[in-house]
Amino acid sequence: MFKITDKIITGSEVREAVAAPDAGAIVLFLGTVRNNTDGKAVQHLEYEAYPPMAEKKMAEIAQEISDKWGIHRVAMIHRVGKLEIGEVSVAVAVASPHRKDGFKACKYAMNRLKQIVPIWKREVWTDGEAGWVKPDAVFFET
Amino acid sequence: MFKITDKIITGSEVREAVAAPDAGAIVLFLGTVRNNTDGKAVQHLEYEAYPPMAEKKMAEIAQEISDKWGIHRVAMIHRVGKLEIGEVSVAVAVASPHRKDGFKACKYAMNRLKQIVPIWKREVWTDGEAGWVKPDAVFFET
Amino acid sequence: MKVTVKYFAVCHEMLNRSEEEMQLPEGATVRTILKRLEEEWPEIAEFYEVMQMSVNWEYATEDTELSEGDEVALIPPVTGGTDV
Amino acid sequence: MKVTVKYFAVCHEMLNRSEEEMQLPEGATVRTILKRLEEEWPEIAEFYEVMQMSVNWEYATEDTELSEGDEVALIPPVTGGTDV
Repeated sequence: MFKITDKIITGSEVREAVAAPDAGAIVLFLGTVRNNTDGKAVQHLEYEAYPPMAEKKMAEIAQEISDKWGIHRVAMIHRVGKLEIGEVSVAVAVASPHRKDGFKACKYAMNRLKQIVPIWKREVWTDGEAGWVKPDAVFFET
Repeated sequence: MFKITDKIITGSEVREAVAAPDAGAIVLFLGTVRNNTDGKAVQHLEYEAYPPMAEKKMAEIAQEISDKWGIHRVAMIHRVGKLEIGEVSVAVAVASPHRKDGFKACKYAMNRLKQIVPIWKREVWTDGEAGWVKPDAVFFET
Repeated sequence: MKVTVKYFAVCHEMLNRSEEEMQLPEGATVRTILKRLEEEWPEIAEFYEVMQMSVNWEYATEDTELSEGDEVALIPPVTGGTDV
Repeated sequence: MKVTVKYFAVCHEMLNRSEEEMQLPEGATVRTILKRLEEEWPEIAEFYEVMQMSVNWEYATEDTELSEGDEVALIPPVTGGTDV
């Protein structure tokens, strides 16, 4: 499952997508909306995506994981639209026979997701200002 | 939350226990019952625990994580009794400001859990035999 | 030939549209599109350095050649996943 | 003095009981209990090497001294968590 959604993410979608009777380890990562970015108070977030390309890139990351660790059960979902504090923006689940590889693969998936999956974040701060952010910086205030 | 339970574990108990508005990363590990151990077909598992000591040791692991990474939001739950294939035996959740430390801490918690938390597993195989297992070996056939 | 060009996030805001059809000469590349956008809105050029382009859902370079019906996109710096 | 001794998993099965009260002489240690169990069931001694002991929910050694009301447990090799 590689999916862009505008619905609430619970984590169970990705977990159920990777469950298998021969996989004893499931590592699940949930990214949630924090109430601040580098101390700046966040009111809410807005995510936008290029869905077909995003889902294709997610599938490519899963293929990389399969090549690297022989782990074939990876699922990723990312939400778009307006997200409130505490809501889940992204969920990645990896099921593997060994937990050590599962942790590595899940971490790898998140790192790659930030690099190559076309999804953008706009922060709306409590001071009424807003901006599109790029990794570690405000990219363009609006 | 550090808990021994005879109820089904969904993972949401530990996730909810660690959720916080300033923690953007939640790493969740679920251990599930595999249909085989080293190729030997498993019919079901039985877990037994020494609950008060197990919960005390879980809390100690969380303290170790707090000392090591400054991560204060860790939850662990382990099931006892009869577990069917695919059911969750253990869930560990870690919420942290940074995902890198969250992955490390969650992995650490699982490793320590296997070392010091008094919980025991009895495997019942499809051939009708059964045995208490110790790490990587059958410890005592019954 | 005719291609579809998509604008996301900050590009969407800058250009005030999310998508358009462009009629391009034979032999056109991604660069042809970038130049055309720059004519319309010179400030966009300063963002080219940090942006990527895609053709048919695959990252492309300015030299990537285009064909009839291609879907091209301007990809601002990706910030999906989480900051943490 | 009187202490409670708990047996889990394989120990429970070997000794056919999960818990008992033991009356011990003053100055008794964990070793006093182990020796008493060995008298009853000599085969248990071969497992002592891989087992741990606890006193009041904390890992203990054979030399740990006991007090009235202590809760002692024999802890077989721990296999919680997962094998994976």
